[in-house]
Amino acid sequence: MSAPITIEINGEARTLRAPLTVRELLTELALPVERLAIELNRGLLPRTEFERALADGDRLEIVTFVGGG
Amino acid sequence: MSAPITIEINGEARTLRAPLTVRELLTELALPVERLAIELNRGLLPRTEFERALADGDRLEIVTFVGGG
Amino acid sequence: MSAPITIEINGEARTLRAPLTVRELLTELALPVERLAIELNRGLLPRTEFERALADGDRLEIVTFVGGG
Amino acid sequence: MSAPITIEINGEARTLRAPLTVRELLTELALPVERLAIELNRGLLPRTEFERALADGDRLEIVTFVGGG
Amino acid sequence: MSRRDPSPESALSDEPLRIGRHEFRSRLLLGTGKYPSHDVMRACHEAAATECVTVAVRRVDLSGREKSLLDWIDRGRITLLPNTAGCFTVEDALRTARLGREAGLSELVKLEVLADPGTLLPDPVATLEATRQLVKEGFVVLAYCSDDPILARHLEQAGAAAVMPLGSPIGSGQGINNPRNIRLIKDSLRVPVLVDAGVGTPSDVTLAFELGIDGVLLNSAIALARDPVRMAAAMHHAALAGRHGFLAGRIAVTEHGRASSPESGKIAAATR
Amino acid sequence: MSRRDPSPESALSDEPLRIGRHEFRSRLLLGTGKYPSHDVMRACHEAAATECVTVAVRRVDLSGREKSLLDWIDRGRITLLPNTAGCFTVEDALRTARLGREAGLSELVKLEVLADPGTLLPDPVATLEATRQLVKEGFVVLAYCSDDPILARHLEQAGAAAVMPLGSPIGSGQGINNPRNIRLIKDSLRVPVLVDAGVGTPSDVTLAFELGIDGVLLNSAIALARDPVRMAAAMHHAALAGRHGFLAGRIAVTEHGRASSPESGKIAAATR
Amino acid sequence: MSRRDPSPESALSDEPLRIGRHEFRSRLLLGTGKYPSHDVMRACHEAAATECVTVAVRRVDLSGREKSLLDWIDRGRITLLPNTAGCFTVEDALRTARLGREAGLSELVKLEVLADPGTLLPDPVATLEATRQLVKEGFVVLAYCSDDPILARHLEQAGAAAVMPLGSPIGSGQGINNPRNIRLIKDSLRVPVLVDAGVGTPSDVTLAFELGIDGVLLNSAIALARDPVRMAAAMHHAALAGRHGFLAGRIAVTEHGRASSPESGKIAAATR
Amino acid sequence: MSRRDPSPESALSDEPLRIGRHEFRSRLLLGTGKYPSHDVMRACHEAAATECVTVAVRRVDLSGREKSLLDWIDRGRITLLPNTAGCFTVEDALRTARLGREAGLSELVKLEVLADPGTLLPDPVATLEATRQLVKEGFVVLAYCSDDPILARHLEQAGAAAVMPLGSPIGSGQGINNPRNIRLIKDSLRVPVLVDAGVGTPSDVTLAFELGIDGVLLNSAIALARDPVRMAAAMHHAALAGRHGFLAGRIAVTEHGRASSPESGKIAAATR
Repeated sequence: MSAPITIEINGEARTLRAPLTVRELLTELALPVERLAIELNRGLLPRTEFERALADGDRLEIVTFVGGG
Repeated sequence: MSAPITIEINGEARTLRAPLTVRELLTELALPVERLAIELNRGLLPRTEFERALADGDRLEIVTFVGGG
Repeated sequence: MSAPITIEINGEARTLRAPLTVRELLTELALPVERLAIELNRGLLPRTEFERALADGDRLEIVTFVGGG
Repeated sequence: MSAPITIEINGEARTLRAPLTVRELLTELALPVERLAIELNRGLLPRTEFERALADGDRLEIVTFVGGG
Repeated sequence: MSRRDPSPESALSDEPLRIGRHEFRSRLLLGTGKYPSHDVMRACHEAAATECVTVAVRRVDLSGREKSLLDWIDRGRITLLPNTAGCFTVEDALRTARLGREAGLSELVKLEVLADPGTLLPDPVATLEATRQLVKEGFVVLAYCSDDPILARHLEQAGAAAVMPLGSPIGSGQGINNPRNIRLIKDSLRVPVLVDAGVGTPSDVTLAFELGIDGVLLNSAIALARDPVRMAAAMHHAALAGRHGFLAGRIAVTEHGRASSPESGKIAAATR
Repeated sequence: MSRRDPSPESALSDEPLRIGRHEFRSRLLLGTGKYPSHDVMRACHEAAATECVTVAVRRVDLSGREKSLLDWIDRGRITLLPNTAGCFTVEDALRTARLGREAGLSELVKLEVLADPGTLLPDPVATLEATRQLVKEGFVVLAYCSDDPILARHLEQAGAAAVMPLGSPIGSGQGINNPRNIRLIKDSLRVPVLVDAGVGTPSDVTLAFELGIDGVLLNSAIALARDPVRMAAAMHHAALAGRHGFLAGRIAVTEHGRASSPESGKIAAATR
Repeated sequence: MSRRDPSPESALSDEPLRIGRHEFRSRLLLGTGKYPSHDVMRACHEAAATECVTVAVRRVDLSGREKSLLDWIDRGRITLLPNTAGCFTVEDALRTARLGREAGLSELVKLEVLADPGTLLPDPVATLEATRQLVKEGFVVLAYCSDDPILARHLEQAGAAAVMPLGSPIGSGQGINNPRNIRLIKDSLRVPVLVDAGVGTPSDVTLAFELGIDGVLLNSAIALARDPVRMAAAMHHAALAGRHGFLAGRIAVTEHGRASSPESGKIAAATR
Repeated sequence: MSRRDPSPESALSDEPLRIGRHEFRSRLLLGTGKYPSHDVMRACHEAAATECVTVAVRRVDLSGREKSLLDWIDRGRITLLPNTAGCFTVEDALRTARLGREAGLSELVKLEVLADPGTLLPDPVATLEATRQLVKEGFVVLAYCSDDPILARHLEQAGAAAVMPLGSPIGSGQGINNPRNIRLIKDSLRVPVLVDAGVGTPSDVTLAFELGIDGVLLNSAIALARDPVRMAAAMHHAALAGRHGFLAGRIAVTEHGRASSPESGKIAAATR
């Protein structure tokens, strides 16, 4: 049982239990996997890598589609 | 049996047997009554007066509808 | 010495001593003859008739030039 | 007394006696120094280098001002 | 708004165009002249879904060889609008109008009194006089005129059932040369205002309707197009586009841009 | 032409708009922003019969309370076009495009790299650089740009699948400020040319298509209209009007009038 | 052409503007209303080098306190043109014209018969009737009218010494809303044609003269400008620019560019 | 305002146009190409009162027969502005600019890098690259470009001493096709903005200056006019008209009329 980690999600800092994968995080946040995309530390994180474990200090951008012109 | 008369139809002079009504003239010219209108000596001739007999020197304008904008 | 008369000048009623000519009226009003024109009872009054005496009930329009486009 | 040289001036080949400086060439061509500029082998040739001797195969562009918009 | 979405059809509900006792669902009036053939004309009338077409009054062909134009017009769907095209005097316009009524059994007339064969521009004085007379005689007068807003008022006061200002000279294809005048006319009249003459393109028709006017009459823009039937269909859509664009209320014009996408929720900007 | 008249439908035959591997029968692309409600948006998409709509990429709402925009878009009929709206640097545009592809599983992207929040005008240099990079990464790039004809060529050479010159600034409703440039762009490019931004009215759309361009993308003109659904239907007709007006070949413009009715066969003129 | 170059002066030779028995070297006619002060008005008249100004006819101030406008007008250089501004009936226009002649000892009159205070647009019917009457009475009538080309002809036939079509409504600053009509009027009349009303900017004046017309009358564009005297000077130059631009014969408009510099004699192109 | 009226001269006070270390009282720059003769050219330069003219750089005539253009240019009053007209690559533009500086002993250069001989439109990418290089080499660069407002900013940031957006294609005479863009450019730049290319008439020049820009460069509109010297004089007045019209502050545009004459003091209206 490791120490909690602090990561930044969409600009907000959050402290979370570890270990935790991206997919687990999405489940926790009740976000649907299929309509969103994720950037991890400024780089695109493909869906194929959602099993990856989050590390302390990681910065995530989780985006989806909204109305626009 | 009276003498022939000369009348002008749409600018052309024509000599015709008399007596002759407007309706008879139209029949002679094989013109359909329903889609045309007639001016006799510059005045409109209503359909109701088509039985009128033509007189020597009468000037007729017989018109119908053609394409226009 | 006759009775005073009431005339309308540019829409205002005025009571004046009689007899009084148009030219005398202009002098009384201190109006320059040369730059104005007068209508008496809706008709133009030429300068040549300024000696005419005013009558009770006369309606005068005295106009001049003002700025306009 | 060296052999003649062939150089290209404004796209035309010319055979000239050598040695010959740029300034001498301009004199020979009766061209006024002040209102023109010269490119030697695609590089600008400053007035200060007009004493330079021409070599066989040199390519010169001699330009001036003409009407333009 | 409920979750039951309006269909495009209900979105396009509109009242009919009323002229005299006539009602037209289509606000596009067409001509019958200058088509490559009567067949093409009929196809254009169909493609444009028009319900009213103008016809000219001319001497009948005494040889009897000519087929009648009317055989190519479905009188069940389409109302004939006799015109006085080509008249340059009040008297000729009156005579032509009377003949048209007698031949067509209709009191409708598109009144044209032109000034000269060169410009083909309407004569405001003669048009006003002829309108007064024809109204006296019981005609329903659609008066073709310039885009002078005050002249249009005089024509309405003279009893015209509709006023038809030109967009530009007949057949010129210049479009609407003075949209402000057309709007002024529409805003100060009670009778229907139809733009007649000068239209060249579908966008001319759309623009005309966006000004608020009630109908458009055109002929050459379709009849002389490279593909008349396709152009007729285009004009049909142009009329609907402009009419409903007007009814829907356009956005305001601004000098500078306004974002269409939200300013918030952007990902953290890259440090430049 | 045979006596069997073509129906309006056959009169309106047209090839689809092709962008990358996509084909669209409707040449009108809409946005998804600024509507009064998602319901109205969906009704507008239907009324306009659009087959492609742009969507913005933004941070997800972590509260999970927001309903997803996509629930109001029929993915069966409508293709999503992720855009990079609101990006002011090449890097942010690239990141946003990549996120959009990942979220949408589509390689389509409407590339916007704007110069500043004030004018919202596209940056020609940054747009060209970002186009080159995104094309390298396999994107099908629809490049939003100014109406500079030579810039448009550079974008085509850089591999853009479509070039989208503005009619006027985003959301300004000014319409097509320089029709000659739009025509120049269309005439010198092989890839589709779509007018994006600035459209305010149906007649703007009709005019744009009459210039020969392949499509129009608009958002505010419908979303912010007084009656958005009616305006959407009007825009649908405007696109058909302009497209087929272009294909049908307009009449020439003449300085003076040309009669629509025959000069011959008039009744004898009254002696004046 | 000799080596003695023509000076700008000789380049600007022109015939005077002739109206009735009057000749004006300046083709710019100004008003006298709405200036910040009489001093500014006089300075504007000087700066514009005008030789004819319109004045309104109004009831004299019986208090005698008002100073006379005429003290600020150099009658030696400037001809007064009484107008019937503000008249809405033929009779009021006739009365005002007669009063103006009596007061000004001039037979010149700028005839305005307006339809209503809202639009301030000229009434074509009343204007024509008043023109006929005033001409009978020996007036030299400058008739203010709409830009209906046929109405302008009627006014000429009625004896107007000059016809003055509006560019746009009085004081609106809209400029020349229908240049084609103005040109049509000029091309079909023999009497001088002056554009009156609606001018807002120097370029409006320049454009008006480029259409070939003989003069421009304006008031608000100068009197209400932020710097009236500078604007008056600008209008003076604008009139010369347009008039001589017209006389000099403009280049044709082409769809594509034409080089201004020689194609030949270029240095050898770098191998790209 | 005092009773001493300002003279037109003082009304026309203005600061000079400053480009690099140069100051010009005239804001009209002319070309030297396509005139009927060198004499006419000189007369036009005089009539327009220009203080700066562009010249092209071309191979000298080896026959020595040609007379030098410069003999017809008064170098005392007129500054030469060498241009890179006819260059289609960055390298050719750089070579031409360097040759021009060497021949003219001036650091001024009007930079043109065109995309192709067909459109003669400027290449935004190549122009930006060439500007950066020439600025490095100490040139004072007047950059000819499209009317893309953001491109204009890039050119300023690259060190251009003046930015010269086109009104329309070179020699086309189309005028100012997108006035809004020209105004946007002027409003967002600190360096002088000159409209170059496309001008056809004096009113085009007047309109350009009314947008606030600092100068206009033209050639064909004068050189190819029917009477070039008169047109040159007209253009001189057009520039003053537009410049001072801008400085004087135009009246606002209103949809409806505003009376120029007083509403009060009218004579009693006739009973209608």
